Amino acid sequence: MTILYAGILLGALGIIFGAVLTFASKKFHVEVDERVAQVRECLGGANCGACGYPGCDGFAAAVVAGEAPVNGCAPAGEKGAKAIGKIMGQEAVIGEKLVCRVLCQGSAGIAKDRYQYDGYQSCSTAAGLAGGPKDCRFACLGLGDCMDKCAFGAITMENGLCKVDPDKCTACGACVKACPRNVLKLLPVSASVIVRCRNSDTARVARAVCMDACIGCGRCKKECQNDAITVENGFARIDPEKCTRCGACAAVCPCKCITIE
Amino acid sequence: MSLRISTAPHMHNPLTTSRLMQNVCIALMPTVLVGVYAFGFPALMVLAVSVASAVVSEFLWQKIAHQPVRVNDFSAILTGLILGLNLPSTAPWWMAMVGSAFAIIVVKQLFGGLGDNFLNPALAARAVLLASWPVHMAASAYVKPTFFEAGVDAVSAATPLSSPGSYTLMQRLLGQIPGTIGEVSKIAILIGFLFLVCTSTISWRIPVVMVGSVYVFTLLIVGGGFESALIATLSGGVLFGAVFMATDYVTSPIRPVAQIIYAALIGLIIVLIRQFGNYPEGVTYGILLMNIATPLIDRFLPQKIYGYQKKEAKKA
Amino acid sequence: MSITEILLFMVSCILTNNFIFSRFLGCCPFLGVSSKVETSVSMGLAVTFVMTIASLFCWLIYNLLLIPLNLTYMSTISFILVIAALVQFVEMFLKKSSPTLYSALGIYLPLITTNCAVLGVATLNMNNAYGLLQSVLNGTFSALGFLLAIVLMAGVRERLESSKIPACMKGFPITLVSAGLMAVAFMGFQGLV
Amino acid sequence: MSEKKSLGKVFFNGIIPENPTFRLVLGTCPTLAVTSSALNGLGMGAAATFVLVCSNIAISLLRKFIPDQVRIPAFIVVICTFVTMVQLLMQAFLPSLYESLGIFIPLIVVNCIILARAEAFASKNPPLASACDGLGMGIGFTLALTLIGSIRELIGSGSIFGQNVLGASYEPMLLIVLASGGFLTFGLLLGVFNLIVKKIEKKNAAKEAQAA
Amino acid sequence: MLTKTFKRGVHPLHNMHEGKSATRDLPVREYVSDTVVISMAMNIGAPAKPCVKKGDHVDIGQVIGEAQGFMSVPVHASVSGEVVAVDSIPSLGAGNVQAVTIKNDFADTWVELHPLGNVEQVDPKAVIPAIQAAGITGMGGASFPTHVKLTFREGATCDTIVVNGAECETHLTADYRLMLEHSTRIVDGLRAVMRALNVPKGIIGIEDNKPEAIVAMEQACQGRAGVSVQPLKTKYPQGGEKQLIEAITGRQVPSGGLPIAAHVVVLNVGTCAAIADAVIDGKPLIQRICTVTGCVRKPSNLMVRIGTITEDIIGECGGYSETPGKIVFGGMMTGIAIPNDQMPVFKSSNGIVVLNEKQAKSKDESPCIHCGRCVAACPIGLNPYQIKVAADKSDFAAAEKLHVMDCILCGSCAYQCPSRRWLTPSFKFCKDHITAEAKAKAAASKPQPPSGDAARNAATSKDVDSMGKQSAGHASKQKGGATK
Repeated sequence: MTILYAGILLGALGIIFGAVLTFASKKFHVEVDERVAQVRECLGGANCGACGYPGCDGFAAAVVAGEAPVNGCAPAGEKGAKAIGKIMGQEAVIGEKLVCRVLCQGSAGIAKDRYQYDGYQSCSTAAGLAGGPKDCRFACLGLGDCMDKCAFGAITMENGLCKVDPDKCTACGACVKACPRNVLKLLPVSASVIVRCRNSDTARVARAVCMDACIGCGRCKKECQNDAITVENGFARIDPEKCTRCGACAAVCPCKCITIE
Repeated sequence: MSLRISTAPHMHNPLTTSRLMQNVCIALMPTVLVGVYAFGFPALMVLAVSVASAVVSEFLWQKIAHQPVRVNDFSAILTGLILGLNLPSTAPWWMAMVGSAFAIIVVKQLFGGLGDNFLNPALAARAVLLASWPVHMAASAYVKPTFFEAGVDAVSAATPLSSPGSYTLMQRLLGQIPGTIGEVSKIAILIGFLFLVCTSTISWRIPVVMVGSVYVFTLLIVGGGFESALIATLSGGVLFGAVFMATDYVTSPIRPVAQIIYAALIGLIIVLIRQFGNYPEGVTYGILLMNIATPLIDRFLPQKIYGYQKKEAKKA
Repeated sequence: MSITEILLFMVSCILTNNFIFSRFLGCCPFLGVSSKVETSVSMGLAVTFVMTIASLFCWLIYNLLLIPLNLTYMSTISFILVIAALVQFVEMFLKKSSPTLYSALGIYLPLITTNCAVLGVATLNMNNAYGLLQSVLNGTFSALGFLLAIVLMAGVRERLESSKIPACMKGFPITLVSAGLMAVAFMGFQGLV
Repeated sequence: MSEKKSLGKVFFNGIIPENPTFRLVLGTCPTLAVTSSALNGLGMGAAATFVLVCSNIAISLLRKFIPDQVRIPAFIVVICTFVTMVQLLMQAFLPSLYESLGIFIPLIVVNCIILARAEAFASKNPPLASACDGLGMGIGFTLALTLIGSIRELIGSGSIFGQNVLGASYEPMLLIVLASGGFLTFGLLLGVFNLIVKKIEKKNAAKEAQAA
Repeated sequence: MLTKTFKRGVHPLHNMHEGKSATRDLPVREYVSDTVVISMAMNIGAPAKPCVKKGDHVDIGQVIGEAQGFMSVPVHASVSGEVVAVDSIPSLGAGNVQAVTIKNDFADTWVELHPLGNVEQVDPKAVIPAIQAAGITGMGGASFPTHVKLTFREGATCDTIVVNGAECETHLTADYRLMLEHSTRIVDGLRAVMRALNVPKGIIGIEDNKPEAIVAMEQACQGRAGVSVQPLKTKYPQGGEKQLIEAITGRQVPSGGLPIAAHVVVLNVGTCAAIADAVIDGKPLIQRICTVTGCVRKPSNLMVRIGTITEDIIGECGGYSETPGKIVFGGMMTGIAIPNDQMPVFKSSNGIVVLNEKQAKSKDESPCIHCGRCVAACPIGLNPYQIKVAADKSDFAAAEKLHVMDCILCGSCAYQCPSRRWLTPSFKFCKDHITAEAKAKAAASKPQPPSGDAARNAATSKDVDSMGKQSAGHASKQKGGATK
């Protein structure tokens, strides 16, 4: 007989609470951004709080508001992150994937030092002290402002020069803003042939300050069949669309400042 | 002429971090000497093992984690010394070694090395040892100081805390009472305190307010005359904790007002634990608990910044 | 229950056998949500709010319904149903009545339904056969213990943000070790009652 | 979203790649509380596995009939029935284990792993796959709990599954068996686990780099 | 007269470091070199444009660089002679600046001057234009154009003028010697400004480690209306604008505001003396007192012409006594190190300190141990150790929330830090980036913002060079010349 009581009890509880809840949901109805519900759908749904947000609804609201990363929910795994990405409209970047390139080769041995710098390790601080520790006004100072700013750990400093890891780089542009010398530039991934110097001083001054400086001699410009190279204010520039990556220019450059990634 | 360029300011106060740590080590010397003199060779062995184990674990950790080895800034030596002074002289050598290794590796290096830990390494290690091997660490393991008188077997006697009447005030000050190596002689601790305050290594606030609050709360909660309150305050590890452990920069609050709140609450917790808890000595837990609360105190203390009050200045 | 008994019971619930550090109830949100002090305070208050009401309702259901029909083995399922319904109702009520309170407190409510602490306290009340007042007090005081623990943890974790923690220890491992060290410190309160 | 994965893969997934305790860090309450001895860990793991497998099967069977808005309460009810079953079985046949696990048996209901797997997997896949997933997750959870339990028991009381291993001279470190020891051991183990996983990934990446 | 002071701060001058003793008692010597290189960008604001060519002959005081707008001052020749070159030289900050090099013919012929006569009868309206015409900028080290400081927005009232005689920097004794030898000049300059702005009260603050200066200035103030001397406790940074106002008037400049918001204007004693020269004799600012000390054989206080090369000045002081490791323009706390000794003296160079190799070497940073000495030292009441953590992560939003913009870069915290952490330079790094971002945002919002998508595409693919990178300049905030 007690089975009967158990069934009745559960049924009664279910019905009573069901009634109260439906009545309450009608009376207390509040409209909500439907994208939150969609994102909520792809999450693990366990309200485990592992993402650091108060439960899945909290995380969904944060994602829609743009505060939380799309892949913040571990239980949802890879599939969840892609689905949320689709809902949030962060499609793959239209057009070609951009990546950050370093337009300088002035590492410790190559670019000459103006003075020994042992102050605060920041490029913009050093750039503000008597023109920076390197003789060349355009050289990368190698003190890691870009590295500190990169949230994806794509940039490392090697021998006083920054090095960008193309796979980790998400082309967010934070490093470009952080660099006081404009050494970094966002270029399409395919543009693998790059002139790695931007010294606009005259040839004599440029050679004096850096062994691999571009002196704007134009030999690469003559060598290039599909006219992809222009020499403006002292240094050569390659137009990514026209360049066919043949590498002829790199072979002929006297100062070795055109590299192929 | 290749000149060197650096950022302002170009001159510094001669005090450096390793100098500070050395000052505290020097301030500990009187306590160490009295402790070794009072408890004989076993105390020296405990201190040596604990310091050695601290230095070796820091060296190994920094080697394995490819960090610059900074053992010469005396912080590992200091942690080893303080932990050693916190152990009774009868403590087995392996316990001192495990304690120091735990203090340096788990409490300090795991959180990022010097300056990043949120608990005082020596104290956390003492609490862990007390919980792990109560028989070695509890008051029963304290022996009467033999002062190198041969033949007197190390009988475990009633501690000053458990039977207040059995020792005169003078005996307590000079350190002829059972206890851990470091907390016995109050005079030596006071000498260390004066040295630290004169070399402005620590501020007087935390020790004075902490001892004061223990005295006051003993009067309020425990009652029983000024005399017995003074004896209760002087006995056990209150003085040693106040001068050397509660004032650890990394784990104590920064602003003076916060330091006063911090020290007062430590005193309260010590008296609560002594009176109601089942541990005879509350100093370790008082300081540890307030170390945990320090980030909150520092964070919620209002900061008076130039140019933000005195609204009337604009109108006048 | 005289006042001193209540006080002693409070100290025992909050300090001596703190819900997190000695009973291990409610660790998932404790580890997950304690990164900022503000969110932790809101979380703690939400848990206090729900645990008090849940203890009340669960005691009522247990003593007035389950015992007379000697269906005591149905306790877990009925407690869960009560808690789930209660949380849903409170969430809707809060969302409607005061959006500010909801934005601070409400988003934690769904998280509480799957929180071991709430069901834990209800079951403990049942196991220890507390009276109505005692079980409600147990609910409130245990939740205050949870609040104290999570706020202290948030303070520590904010402090650790500026620490150079090794890569493999970042996130959960260092939080667990910190909680362990805090539990060691909380052991000082043993026997306080 | 449940593209066809071989059952073996689903099963293995729960043990290492998505081990609930070490990788997803779910269900921390029982992991910390119950692992003071290897036996308790094993017992708790087994109970949780049983509930997980049964509830996964039941939920995936019912997944068509449960309306979407009410799915969480429905899952909870299903899980709760199995938990109560386990509770009664344990009370009857293994009273000592029941005593030592205490309050944590009913708390399996709110254990995040079970609800997470139910929500993320069982409600979207056929019963057989869900069963494998449940089993995989359960065994992963049990292995993790037993590992932590044995380590804590070894250091904390010098024995494993009750047999004294470290001899009489070893003075056990009581802290490890206490509450704070649980946090410390689990945290340190999680750290070591991350270190090992990172080393493996670095080795694979290095291998791929050479291969590419 | 009891001494007043501001809250917190630091006392860097315990006798071991007392750099001032070397040159305190040496009277000022005149020194004129044979060539001067006068930079066009010696002050905050737009640099002047050279208006002389190679080969022109110039007299002392002749304008060689016209001001460019209100925030700029003309530049005058400090010696008579022939212009040898007009080219660009590396500046103390980033990039290069235009400079005029003049070969001195030692004829010392003055250009025709037009003085305004006695300060008590001078026409108030004529004072500020005379100050601008004389090219006077702040002599205390910030070199802010004085005429801009003295013209207020309407509705802003000023009831006190504070004169900074504190000279709290280490090693410098220029202002001290000026107060001893030209005390009446300083009071004349102060009176001229008080008449021009019709302000009733002028207070000269002097630190009590210069008792003779206090006596000299008090005698100079005898019988002058509304002028008095206020002794101050010797503490660094007493000479900071905000600290002087707090010490003397007890008011605080509201955050982000100028001293005028606290109804006070602060001038340096050197600036007052220059104002007196401009008003009484009509002479422009062509020379200043500069303390040369450290590893030189004969440390001395020199009255040097603007633009004199450091190498000549050190030669005049007997050359180096040891191989120099670092040469600093200004004192030890806020001085700027220079790359070589070809750097000319500016209007703001109140001292040249030569350090040997050992003093120049700086220890590397060790982790912060939360000792709180930097918090106790900060005169503004900030938390330097927290801001440094944000700065190291280049997290400027967090740094701004910690009030880094209120930092006056005085260096007290970095001086006190036992772990030798780079506190002050990291705050300058934050402040420069925050002002740069604010300026970029202001510039971006002013022209009609391009439509949504275009803006996003423009931001990524646009050639970054033309964004006109505003590099973190030293005091002179002019455009970074580096990029095309």
